[in-house]
Amino acid sequence: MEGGDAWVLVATAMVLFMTPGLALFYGGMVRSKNVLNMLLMNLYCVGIIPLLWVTVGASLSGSGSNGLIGGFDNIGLKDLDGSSLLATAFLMTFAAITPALISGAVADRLRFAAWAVFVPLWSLLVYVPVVYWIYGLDSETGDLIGWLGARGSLDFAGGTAIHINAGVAALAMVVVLGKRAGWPGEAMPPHNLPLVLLGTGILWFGWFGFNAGGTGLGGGNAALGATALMNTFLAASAGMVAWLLVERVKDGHFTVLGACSGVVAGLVAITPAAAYVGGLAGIAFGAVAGVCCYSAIQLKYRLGYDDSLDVVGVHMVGGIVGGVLIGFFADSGIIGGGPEDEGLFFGGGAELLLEQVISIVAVLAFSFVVTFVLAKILDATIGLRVPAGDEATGLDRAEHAERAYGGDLAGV
Amino acid sequence: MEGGDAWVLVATAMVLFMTPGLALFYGGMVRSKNVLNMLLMNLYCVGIIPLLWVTVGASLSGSGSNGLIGGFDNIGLKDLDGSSLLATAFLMTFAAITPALISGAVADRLRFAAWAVFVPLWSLLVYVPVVYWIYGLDSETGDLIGWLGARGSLDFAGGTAIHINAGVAALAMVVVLGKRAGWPGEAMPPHNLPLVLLGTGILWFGWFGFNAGGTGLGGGNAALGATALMNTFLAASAGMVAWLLVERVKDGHFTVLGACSGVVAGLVAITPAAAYVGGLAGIAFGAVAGVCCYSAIQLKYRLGYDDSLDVVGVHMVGGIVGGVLIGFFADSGIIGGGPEDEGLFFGGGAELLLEQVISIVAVLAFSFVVTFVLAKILDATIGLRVPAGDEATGLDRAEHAERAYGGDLAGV
Amino acid sequence: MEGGDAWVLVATAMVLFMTPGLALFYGGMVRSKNVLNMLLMNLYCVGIIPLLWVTVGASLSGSGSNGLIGGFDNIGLKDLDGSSLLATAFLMTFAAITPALISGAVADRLRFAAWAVFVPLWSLLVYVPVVYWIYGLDSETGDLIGWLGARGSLDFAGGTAIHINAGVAALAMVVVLGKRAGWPGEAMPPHNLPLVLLGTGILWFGWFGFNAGGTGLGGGNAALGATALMNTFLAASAGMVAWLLVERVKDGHFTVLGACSGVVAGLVAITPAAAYVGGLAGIAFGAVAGVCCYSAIQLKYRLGYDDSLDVVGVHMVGGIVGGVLIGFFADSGIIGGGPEDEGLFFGGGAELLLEQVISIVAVLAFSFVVTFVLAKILDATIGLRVPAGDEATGLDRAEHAERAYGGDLAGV
Amino acid sequence: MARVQQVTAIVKPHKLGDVKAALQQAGVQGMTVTEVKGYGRQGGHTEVYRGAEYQVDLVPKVRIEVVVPSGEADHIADVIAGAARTGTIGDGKIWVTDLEGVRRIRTGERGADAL
Amino acid sequence: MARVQQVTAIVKPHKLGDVKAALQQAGVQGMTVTEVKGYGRQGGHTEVYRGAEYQVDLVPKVRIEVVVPSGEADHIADVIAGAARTGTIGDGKIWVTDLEGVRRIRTGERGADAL
Amino acid sequence: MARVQQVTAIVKPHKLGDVKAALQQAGVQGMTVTEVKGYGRQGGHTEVYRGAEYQVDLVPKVRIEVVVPSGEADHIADVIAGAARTGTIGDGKIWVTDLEGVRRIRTGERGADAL
Ligand SMILES: Nc1ncnc2c1ncn2[C@@H]1O[C@H](COP(=O)(O)OP(=O)(O)O)[C@@H](O)[C@H]1O
Ligand SMILES: Nc1ncnc2c1ncn2[C@@H]1O[C@H](COP(=O)(O)OP(=O)(O)O)[C@@H](O)[C@H]1O
Ligand SMILES: Nc1ncnc2c1ncn2[C@@H]1O[C@H](COP(=O)(O)OP(=O)(O)O)[C@@H](O)[C@H]1O
Repeated sequence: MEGGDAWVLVATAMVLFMTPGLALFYGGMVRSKNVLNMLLMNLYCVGIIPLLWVTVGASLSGSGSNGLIGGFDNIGLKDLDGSSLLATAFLMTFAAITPALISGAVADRLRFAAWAVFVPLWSLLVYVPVVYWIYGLDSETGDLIGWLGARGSLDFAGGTAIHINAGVAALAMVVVLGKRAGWPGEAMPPHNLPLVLLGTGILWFGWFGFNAGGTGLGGGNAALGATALMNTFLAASAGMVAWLLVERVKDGHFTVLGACSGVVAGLVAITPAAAYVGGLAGIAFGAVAGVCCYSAIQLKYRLGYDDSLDVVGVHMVGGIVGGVLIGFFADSGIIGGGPEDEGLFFGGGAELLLEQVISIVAVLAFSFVVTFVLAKILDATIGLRVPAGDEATGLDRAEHAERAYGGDLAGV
Repeated sequence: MEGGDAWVLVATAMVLFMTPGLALFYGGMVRSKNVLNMLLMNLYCVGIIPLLWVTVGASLSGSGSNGLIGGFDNIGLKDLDGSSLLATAFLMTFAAITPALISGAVADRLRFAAWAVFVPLWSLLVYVPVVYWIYGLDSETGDLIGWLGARGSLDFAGGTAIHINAGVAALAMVVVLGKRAGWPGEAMPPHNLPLVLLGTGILWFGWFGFNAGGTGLGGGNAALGATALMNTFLAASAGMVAWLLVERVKDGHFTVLGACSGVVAGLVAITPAAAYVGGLAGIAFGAVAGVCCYSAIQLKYRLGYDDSLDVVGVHMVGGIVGGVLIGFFADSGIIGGGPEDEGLFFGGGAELLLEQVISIVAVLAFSFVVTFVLAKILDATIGLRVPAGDEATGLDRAEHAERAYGGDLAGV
Repeated sequence: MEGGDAWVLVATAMVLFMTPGLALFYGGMVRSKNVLNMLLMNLYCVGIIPLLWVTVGASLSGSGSNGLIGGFDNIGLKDLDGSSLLATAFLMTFAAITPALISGAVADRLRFAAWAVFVPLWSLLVYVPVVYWIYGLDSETGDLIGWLGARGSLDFAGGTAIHINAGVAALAMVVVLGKRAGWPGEAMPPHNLPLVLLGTGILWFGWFGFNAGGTGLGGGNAALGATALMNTFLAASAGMVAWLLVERVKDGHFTVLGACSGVVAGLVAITPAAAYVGGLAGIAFGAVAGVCCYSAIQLKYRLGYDDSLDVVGVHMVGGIVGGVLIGFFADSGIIGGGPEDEGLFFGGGAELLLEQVISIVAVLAFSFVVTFVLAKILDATIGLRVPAGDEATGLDRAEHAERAYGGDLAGV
Repeated sequence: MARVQQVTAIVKPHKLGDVKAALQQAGVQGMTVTEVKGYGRQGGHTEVYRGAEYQVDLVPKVRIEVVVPSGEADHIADVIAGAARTGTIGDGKIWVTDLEGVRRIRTGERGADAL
Repeated sequence: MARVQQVTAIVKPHKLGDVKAALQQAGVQGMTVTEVKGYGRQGGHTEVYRGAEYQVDLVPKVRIEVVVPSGEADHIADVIAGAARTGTIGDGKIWVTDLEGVRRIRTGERGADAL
Repeated sequence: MARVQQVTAIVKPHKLGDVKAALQQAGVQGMTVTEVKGYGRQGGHTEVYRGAEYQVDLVPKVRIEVVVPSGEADHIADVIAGAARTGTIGDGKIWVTDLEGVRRIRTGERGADAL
């Protein structure tokens, strides 16, 4: 077993662990009457998506002969050698967590039955094609063939494919779903911030696998792994510090929720760039993301969409920050590449920046539109929204016949 | 350092982490007055068992010259080279978590002093021999010599040795211990389901090391690691989805506890088979386990044994499901082996299935009987059961002089 | 990628995860009105320290040309190849968690603004020099040049550099800061012991990376990794069992907090020795630490310093236990070395023991004095202590404008 | 004759904000709120854990206590009722108790002055 | 003369189920329950954290409030006492208060009709 | 005329220990304590989550109930007030209610004997 194999095995476990981590991160932020619903929305993604992934998702997003969608060569894990099987398992964790990200936006009011159907459909109709566009390989030559990847945009671990994609899909969902009863007038503070911190810790831990795990594929590249790890680490730290400073200035306090949010914002932003930038660039990604995401979140009050847990503000905006900064900070000396892989600060021209923007805009548009239509269809058929009474009662009791926390009297 | 060494080092940490994970998984399910007792029953296992393991357990379960019990060659870690030391540390985590599994059955009423004595005795009298029967090696030739392993039954990561073994021991314990006051009339709902989800996440994460970690031993086999990982992943996912579907049909709701239970059921079932089956077989293991374990749990109300947190229904039954399915799905192409290692669906005859059944029945019988006798002796000497008043007060206060959760007034 | 590289990549993630783990470990122990403050004190360390570390800390503590402080060769990550970059990331996690350890002592009453300034200053003025003294290398020859390391004292993973250092700094801080209102008369029981257990689980998991991760550097040494892992494992187990026994005898109960404390005490004690001792020595380290730390904690009531969560009793004392025991148990056969690396029980003379004591005393004295002065300065400028009213209200609301747990009425 | 009375109301938790606002509007300067559980005609709900169904009869409610000058108790009860009513079963009850007296701890003021 | 009264009982938490069942049997249609802590002859217990022993005087109890027509208060108190009694110290207290009146928020009904 | 009365006090949570000690000193044998939230002149506080500020009006308080023989209510109220007073706004209120009677569940004793 190569060192790289060991690293990918572990990284797969680490990224898998991120989905329960995300469940707790989000779960701590909702009100106590809806926490189980949030947890289940997340956990369900690592239930249903792997089944979809091994049957068709991995094949359709992997390799093909056109720029838009992959083929059926590997459906049902057909014809995969050990190393491809490992890569498939690793990527399966990414496929699982992506729709889970959306759950934070629709918190407190979405019917679980609608979510149960939405997740596999969205994965198939939005995630799979977008992944192919960016990472899809020519089944003959092994070269990038997806139309965005082939044009030259860079996205190491899924800034565009995952965070921007899920972030804008979250926006489409809440536009269709509408606001929570009482929002924004009524305060809906997090019910359990230690859970949020725990979730943040798990996410940070797992994100090292998320961003650097890919450097173990195909034998592995230790130096690249070290770079991806360091970038990820610094972006998270800088994101936290930046967010803390901004909120101290604007709101007068350092907060736990702010620190956790800054960590995630930094991690999102460095995701596309993890193996493309070097030196202290990670700090820049984190700091810019911390400031931008904090500011972006405030927009929802102005624009009036109820993105409950700020998926748009953190994941869409953080992903855009990272994707755009690549156009400035990309350094072809890190991973190897030509002048077309260099950012403005490292001798490159504006081409890379342009490709980054094209890629971002393409995913924003495609994901928003398809998600919007899908949401409308689900709303018209299954119905997206729980009855108002259930929303008041709380989704845990109404949808799941469970309670998160039972005191001494829980059984009476 | 080989990649395999790195993988086993990490896998050891991952499986170690499972015991606190199990503590939280179980701890969230009990009532708030007994949660600390549950946590300590679990944590204690990773305290006492390693001390037993390095002194005698590893040696007695490792290699010997007969089919029933190993020798004293390696007591006190004697004569172990680096790679055997690593294997010993890895297997120590398995030894520690196995008795911890039993704690779920005896929740809410067992004296901690009895548990403190039970755990090392049970490990020595039941776990160590069973492990030797299945995995014990001839100290001369290095061939399988334990009578079950030598006959040809398969158990990759401990379906029979660990889950069936602990599950049926749990049954013996609750038969001797009796029901909780108020059971089954009184509702005893989980006091903290987010803890259960967290525990599930940790267990799932760790189970990748549990089931696939062994593929790193002796240099390591990356393709086998990938297979074991993929099987484990799919079984967990399929177990979750199957359980959710069954409970939706039977009870009308998707629940968090159900999803978590399905994950564990799937993981248990794939444990013996992780490196023996391929393709999409993991899905079959998980789905069958999800359905069977859900159904098996309902038996306790019919048969009247109070297995508080369903150790029998999940671990014993899930282990049996996995052990039996090997007889159908085993594919000697995965790990290498002869026709005797092939299941009915892969060209083999009924021999393997027969050996699987023999192995399962042998462990069921041996573990039940020895545990039953041990429980009776402990009951007659130390006393298994806390006084009724302590059970009503709760074991945290009565046994441990602690409280799990202190509000603002906790210190008054 | 070597197996060693994979192991260090993972170990970095594992040690990073320890800081949120520590946050929860400590956070569960404080009262519910101060938990967020505790969480943020910890999380902040993995925010600010990495920024300091990559700019100057790593360079100043890494290599130089004198015995006291390193040079500026690698500031801003300058001139680091892949493998040095990986080592820098790994060591960054140690730098981050060290000041976090101190937070437990100052719980419930320190102004966060003072902490925000204290952490980077303390890291620069105390941690960086002490690390250099022990591990600093000659930038020309690569030999140990820091004055303690060069003299021959041993500290594998930071018993002296981290635990004694942070422990005695905690003492200096609480001497300046003063007691909590109501202490020791008023009971201040832990508000959430399941969080403490969770934190313990994360710490234990991460500590395998902390103590054994270094064996992956420079290609890696699997046998040494196995030894470090086994020692760490056994010390934690023995620490737990020893603490449980002591408290059973002294206080009449086995407790969860005791078990968790024993685990951490054992882990602290084995930290300096992880790759210097063999066989069952880990058990001795853990058992002695369990007993000594339990006893040391009781001193605070006698001596009247309010070390809220026993950082002195566990980390300073546990670190001293481990450092001194090296003088007895060090076995040069494990990692290689001359007779000067042998303890009294393994054929060595008293030289090693003497060097251990010198090293410990030097760090105790230096860290206490500098921390004391720093604390006095911060007290005179920013002010260390929150107003009495804020202490009564709780720091979460007063300092952070947040609440940890919101019930149904949280938003009203 | 009592100069102060206590109005006790049991209401649905999500109406607490409205009740508080209405009381503020009505000039009430203080109140005390407790999270309670209620059993009543509203009935409870069913919970299900691993296939076992439990009937949970107690539902979350909020208990509001307001001490008011005697003359105002009825009006205050009207205010609370108005704000808490959803028209569905389980809206709750309001009752009034005579008090022997009330005082403010800080100042020692008594009777209506203590409010 | 008051037409309705409030029966307040402090009982052991694990007897709540029995009390609820007994009240249902006795035809009581509603009650309100609060988790409280009690100090009394029962005494508290000792907790120990890292060797430091604390005396905790407050033990968990449950407070039950039932508003009933005046004539029935004593009977209801009997019912509660019967169901809550274990015969051991700490079983709790029951007391009765006159109310000025009670109303149902949903309908505005008053007095015994509101119950 | 009522033979027992209930003294109800709302106090700051961190004064509970002092109040309990003072009541013990004064010979009170029992009390019941509830965690509540209070709204009053003290005002609430501001919380801020990701830049969104919320005014939280309810602050944590503790509700203490002591049933005492009628003659002692005023004295007990003095004792509580003395122990709970910090002199700052939000110290809380104390009020007294007449009871129709009280009994001890364990023994069935009634009136002052039940205390
Ligand atoms: N007799 C009673 N005594 C005390 N509280 C009661 C009584 N009846 C009802 N309640 C409280 O009022 C709440 C609402 O009562 P319920 O009968 O469900 O609806 P409604 O008041 O609309 O008829 C209950 O949940 C309970 O808390
Ligand atoms: N004077 C009192 N006022 C209010 N509550 C009381 C009083 N005395 C006891 N209680 C409540 O009754 C509970 C039981 O009282 P205790 O004296 O322990 O036992 P018992 O009622 O069996 O004599 C206490 O925990 C407390 O909640
Ligand atoms: N009219 C009232 N009815 C019931 N409780 C009240 C009333 N006024 C105040 N309280 C309670 O007393 C507490 C303290 O009151 P507040 O007005 O803040 O301070 P103070 O009593 O010092 O004037 C409040 O938080 C609330 O719990």
